[in-house]
Amino acid sequence: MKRNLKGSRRVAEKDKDRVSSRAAKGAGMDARVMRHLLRQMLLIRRFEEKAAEMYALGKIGGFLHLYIGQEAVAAGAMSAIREDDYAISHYREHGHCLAKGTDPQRIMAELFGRHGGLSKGKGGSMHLFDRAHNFLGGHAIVGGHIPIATGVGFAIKYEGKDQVVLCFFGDGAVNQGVLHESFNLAMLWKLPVIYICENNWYAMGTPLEKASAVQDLYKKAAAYEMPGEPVDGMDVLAVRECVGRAVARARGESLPTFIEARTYRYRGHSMRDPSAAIYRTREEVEEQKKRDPIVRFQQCLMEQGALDEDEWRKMDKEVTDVVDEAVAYADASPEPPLGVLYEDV
Amino acid sequence: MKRNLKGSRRVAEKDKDRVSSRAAKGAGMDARVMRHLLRQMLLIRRFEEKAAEMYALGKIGGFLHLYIGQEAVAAGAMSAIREDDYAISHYREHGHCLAKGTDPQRIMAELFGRHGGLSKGKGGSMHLFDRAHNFLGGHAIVGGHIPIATGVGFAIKYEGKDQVVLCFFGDGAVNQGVLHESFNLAMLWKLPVIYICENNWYAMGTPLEKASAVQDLYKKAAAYEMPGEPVDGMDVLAVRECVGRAVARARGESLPTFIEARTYRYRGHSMRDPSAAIYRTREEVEEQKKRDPIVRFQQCLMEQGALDEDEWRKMDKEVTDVVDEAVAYADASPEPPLGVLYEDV
Amino acid sequence: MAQMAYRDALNQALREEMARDPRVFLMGEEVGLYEGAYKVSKGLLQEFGPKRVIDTPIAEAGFTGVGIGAAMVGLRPVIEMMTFNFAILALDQIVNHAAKISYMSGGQYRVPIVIRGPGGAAFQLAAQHSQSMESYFCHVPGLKVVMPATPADAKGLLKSAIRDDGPVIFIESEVLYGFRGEVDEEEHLIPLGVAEVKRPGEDVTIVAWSKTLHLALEAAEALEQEGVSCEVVDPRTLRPLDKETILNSVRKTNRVVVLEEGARFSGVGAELASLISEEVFDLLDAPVYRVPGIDVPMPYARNLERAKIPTKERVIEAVHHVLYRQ
Amino acid sequence: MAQMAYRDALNQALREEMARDPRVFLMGEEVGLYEGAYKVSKGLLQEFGPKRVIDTPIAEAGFTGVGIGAAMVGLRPVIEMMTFNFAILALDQIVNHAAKISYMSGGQYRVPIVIRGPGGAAFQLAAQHSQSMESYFCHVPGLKVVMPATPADAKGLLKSAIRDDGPVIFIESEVLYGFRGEVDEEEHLIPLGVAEVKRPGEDVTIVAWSKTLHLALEAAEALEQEGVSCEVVDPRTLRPLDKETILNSVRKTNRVVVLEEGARFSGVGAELASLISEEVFDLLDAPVYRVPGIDVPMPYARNLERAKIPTKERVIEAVHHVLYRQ
Ligand SMILES: Cc1ncc(C[n+]2csc(CCOP(=O)(O)OP(=O)(O)O)c2C)c(N)n1
Ligand SMILES: Cc1ncc(C[n+]2csc(CCOP(=O)(O)OP(=O)(O)O)c2C)c(N)n1
Ligand SMILES: [Mg+2]
Ligand SMILES: [Mg+2]
Repeated sequence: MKRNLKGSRRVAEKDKDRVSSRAAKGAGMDARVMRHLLRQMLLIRRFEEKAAEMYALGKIGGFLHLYIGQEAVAAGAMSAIREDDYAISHYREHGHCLAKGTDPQRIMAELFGRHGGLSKGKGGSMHLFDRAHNFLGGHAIVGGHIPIATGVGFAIKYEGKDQVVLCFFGDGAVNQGVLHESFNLAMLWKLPVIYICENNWYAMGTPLEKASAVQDLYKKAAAYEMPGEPVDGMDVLAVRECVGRAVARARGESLPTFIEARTYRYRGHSMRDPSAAIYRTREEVEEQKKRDPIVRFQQCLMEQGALDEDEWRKMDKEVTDVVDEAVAYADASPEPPLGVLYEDV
Repeated sequence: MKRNLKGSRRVAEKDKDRVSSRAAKGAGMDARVMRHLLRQMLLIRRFEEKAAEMYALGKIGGFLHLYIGQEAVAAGAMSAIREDDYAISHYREHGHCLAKGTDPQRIMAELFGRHGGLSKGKGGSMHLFDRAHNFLGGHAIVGGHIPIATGVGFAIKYEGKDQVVLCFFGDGAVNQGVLHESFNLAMLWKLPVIYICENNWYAMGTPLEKASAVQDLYKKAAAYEMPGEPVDGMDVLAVRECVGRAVARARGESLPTFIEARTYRYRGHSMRDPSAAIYRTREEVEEQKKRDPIVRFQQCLMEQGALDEDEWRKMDKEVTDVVDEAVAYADASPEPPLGVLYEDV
Repeated sequence: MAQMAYRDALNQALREEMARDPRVFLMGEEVGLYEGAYKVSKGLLQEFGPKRVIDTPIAEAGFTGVGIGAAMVGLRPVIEMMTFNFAILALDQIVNHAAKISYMSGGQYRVPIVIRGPGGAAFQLAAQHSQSMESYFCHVPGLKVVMPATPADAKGLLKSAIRDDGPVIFIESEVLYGFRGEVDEEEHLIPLGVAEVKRPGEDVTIVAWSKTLHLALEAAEALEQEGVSCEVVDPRTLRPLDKETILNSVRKTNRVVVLEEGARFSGVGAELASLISEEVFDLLDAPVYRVPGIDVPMPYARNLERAKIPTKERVIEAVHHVLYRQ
Repeated sequence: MAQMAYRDALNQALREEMARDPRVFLMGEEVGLYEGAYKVSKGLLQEFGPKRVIDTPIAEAGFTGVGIGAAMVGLRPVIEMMTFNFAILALDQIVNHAAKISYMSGGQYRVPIVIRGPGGAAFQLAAQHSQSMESYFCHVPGLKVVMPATPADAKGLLKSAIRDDGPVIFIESEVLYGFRGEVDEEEHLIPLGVAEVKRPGEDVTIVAWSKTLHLALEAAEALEQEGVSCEVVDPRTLRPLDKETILNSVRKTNRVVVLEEGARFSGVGAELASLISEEVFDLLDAPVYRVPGIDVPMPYARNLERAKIPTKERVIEAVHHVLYRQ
């Protein structure tokens, strides 16, 4: 009953065919920006790997959904907005929160359920919020935050500001009613919202073709006359460019955009679905890993001379240290005192 | 703040332009079928006029939503299906229920809240159900019955039958989330459901352009790769043909269709919105009445010699008698005994 | 003081708060050009323009979510539900998001939103349009629930609700929109969470809110003729509940009847009855008696509808019951 | 009799009913290939094929409505909610449609649908994934609500629920899926609406259902050591409620504690407390004491989560409270 290789190949091919692959070698781009993108992706990867370890040790409880494989989307998208812009996401949001600029220590402490966490330990992995960085939360009802993002766009326009809001969700959220309601409102009222669907081809164990009557998700934007674009979500520069265009439309013309970023999650849906082997083959996963966003981008930077072996090692060491410090901070942070239970209702 | 004439003209023109107007003079059609269609429309019209009177007399309570102006949709659509096919509708459903074959007496008694009504007086105008004629109800939550219709299609396919289900709703329902969820499921699973949106250009006082980012509603079907068609909802033969095509697809290929029937309601949204003068002009209403589905079709039959003045008078007398008898039946029917309150929970 | 209808009192509250604070806006189906299905927003579009009085498509979950998002980043939305029956479609937004965001974010984000509109039965609107949902909202930590019964309360409480920093469910009554009463035309605020004794009495406490308050007052009037003195307490805000005012009344009367239009099972009446028993059990001379709606969906037929909802007769019977029980 | 897990008892019930009646089908997210997020549908796809074990997109309102429509025209759908938290998205379909269609149609159409899945808190799933919603469904005329606490009840009640001609909300517990117990392998049906005394006793009645039943039993065990004899009653079906079994216990013990994981305000505990007071007021030696979840959203942190939900210690305290009060 496993999804066969043919299916998996089709995914890869489809990506090659249809996604306008701006293989953008980054020629002409500022090397610092490129190194920053690489570092962001690497930070997310190392953070997630560590989180998996901590989960295995029982330091993190509940559900833990890792972002490994999808780093180019968060890093690329966040690099295309300003600090005062907003972002909001679903429960697979560590990457978005890190890329928005949140201190990894506060995130790790939140995963640990400690008082030093972003929400004093009351939110956990699925509910990271960081007001200081305009990060409006991880939300765990699939699709539930899509109208909320739309409301943030509404508020921006109401107040005559030129910010934008990025709203991240999965391919599974596309079939929820609130997406339809929100897309219509965003286009009807011309709101500066950028909806980014991270199509990793599965919603838990359900492959896209069993969930959606239409396989090219970005085409759904047409039902609202909203701009819609697919992008290779394994290519950080392509994401950056694509989101950049959407940001320009949002800031300039107050228009929403629907972006379908085609990507892949390497791990199971959550730590409770470790093998993910029921619904996809190992070959498919290995095939997809060949397009690894970090490896490919790193190689590209090296080819261009924007990065050397030594810098790369240093970068890895630096982010690994950051992650280790995050764990140390989280470990040292106390459990929330009982009184915290009654606060913030 | 009234909707100006320009807007209203645009509606009429749009209809002319875009709706493939099969002005189908009915050449070659069985005259009996055509007279039946005319009679059905006339019955609905006379029934509704009488219902308005009865409401004014206080014999009908609650909300009463009249179908006057839209008769061609119900009559045309129901003439394209078999008796054992299903239909389901929203709260503006007297016309659908009559066209499906329900006894007008049982409907009128239901509107009166009497024991002889379809639901013993417990449903009222917005909740007509008739199991004997596979009429699955009037439903009063905008859009709420759309997934239910989808489920009826699911059951038909599950049982390997060749029935179809017609699902009627308004332009206002198109922006509800459940429509999106249902359309996706119907196309994903290939269910024999025919969704008929009666676009009368207003949802209560909200004109379509203030509610939907897209004005050609039938185009929304494309977001699910579902067949979608617009049709002139003031032309009973055009509706019959269009629904007929959809029925063939449903029975033959088990495919859903989304039909946008462009029509117009002459009266207010309900009897509590009698003038409907806030959001549209009298001129617009008069303009639309020139396309009256009954008058035009009657003239067409006369021109063709399928009907003469005398037959027309007789037909009107006959349906008027039917409606009068319905009132007499309803008047004679007792209030439901108190015990009925506790039944059928 | 001026005489005005409940509808106009609400309208005044909206107008004053919108004039006071540019972050307040009104959004919902037909609130603009149509001035509200029940005309609560009369004149507001004209006065404040389409930027602040916003007509929506029929998409309750969507536009409620829009309100929540706008509230998170600093606005003060008032979302009109044409009727509260349709709020069920937005319940995930209300229960899972509006009510929980403050808590989940450890207080970083607040959601100052008011969701308002009529609840309960009107006249022969049948099962889908006649629901009393107050217990749904009261069950949810993170929400406040307000149900005014008079024009003065409507105005004073709506103004406070709009100024509150958390989500407030504000349930009006279609049947009361035309009901007239005295309203202070000065700045008139009534704090949330404060009950009012609407009629003082000695023998029995009747707790009632929204339109059933008037039933309670009628029954009390009739019972006065028999020499029975009823104290009628209107919680006004159901959550947070002003326990003390209610309990003080019970301490005096030792007998309680709770009126409620909605269903009995896990209704607000169930909460009141349990709470009163828990707190002043020894002072009760009879068990708290509930007069809820009959446990069936709302029928359309006039006679059945009348039989389904609480009546003056049932209230009087209930008072007799708690009085003569022992 | 065989020992089996609660999960497997549910699985057996589904398998048997699907084998018995070709109109029964199972639909929901991940019920097929994945065999259910909690593996309740293990082997069913293989046995009954994709026509009868249907994976859905994430569209709770949509596929619940599909179930309702299919039920209206003769099928017997079992709809799995991955967890009941997501049923809020389908609440309009459940409350306004499934529960009311029989009534609105004057009995012409029935809606024999079972909506099932886990409710309540598991471990550190935080505010949006840990809700106890039983009182929501109990408040609605037209619904039945079942919450089994043991493998035997799970099997026997699910089979009855599938055969029932109206909509049944069947709330399981994630925490109980692995819980093992004796189950009759013969045809095993438990009628809806019948409570069971899970432990007989003399001094205090504890009413508890679903996973809190086990807390009650543990507390009773501990209290036994102190010489306090607790009778533990499990309603099993919350609506319709088996009043008599509960009241009979109270008639014997004269003291009651009601356990509930969900929120206090208008919870099922509120209904039980009110009902018991109404019916046997004079026999109560103490007010009914409720032990509900603390009135805040569910926090993520382990220690806070533990403090939020009822514990054995709180139950024991409550029993002391009703015993030594006077
Ligand atoms: C409304 C709702 N239904 C079901 C779930 C359970 N659930 C959590 S994540 C998930 C899959 C979502 O997949 P997708 O949107 O593709 O995001 P991904 O996990 O692939 O990033 C499901 C079914 C939920 N959280 N909310
Ligand atoms: C979910 C929901 N929201 C709002 C309403 C109130 N309402 C009843 S009919 C209606 C307008 C519907 O318009 P449309 O779908 O175009 O149908 P029409 O009345 O034009 O036939 C509204 C807003 C409702 N019944 N249900
Ligand atoms: Mg996915
Ligand atoms: Mg319309």
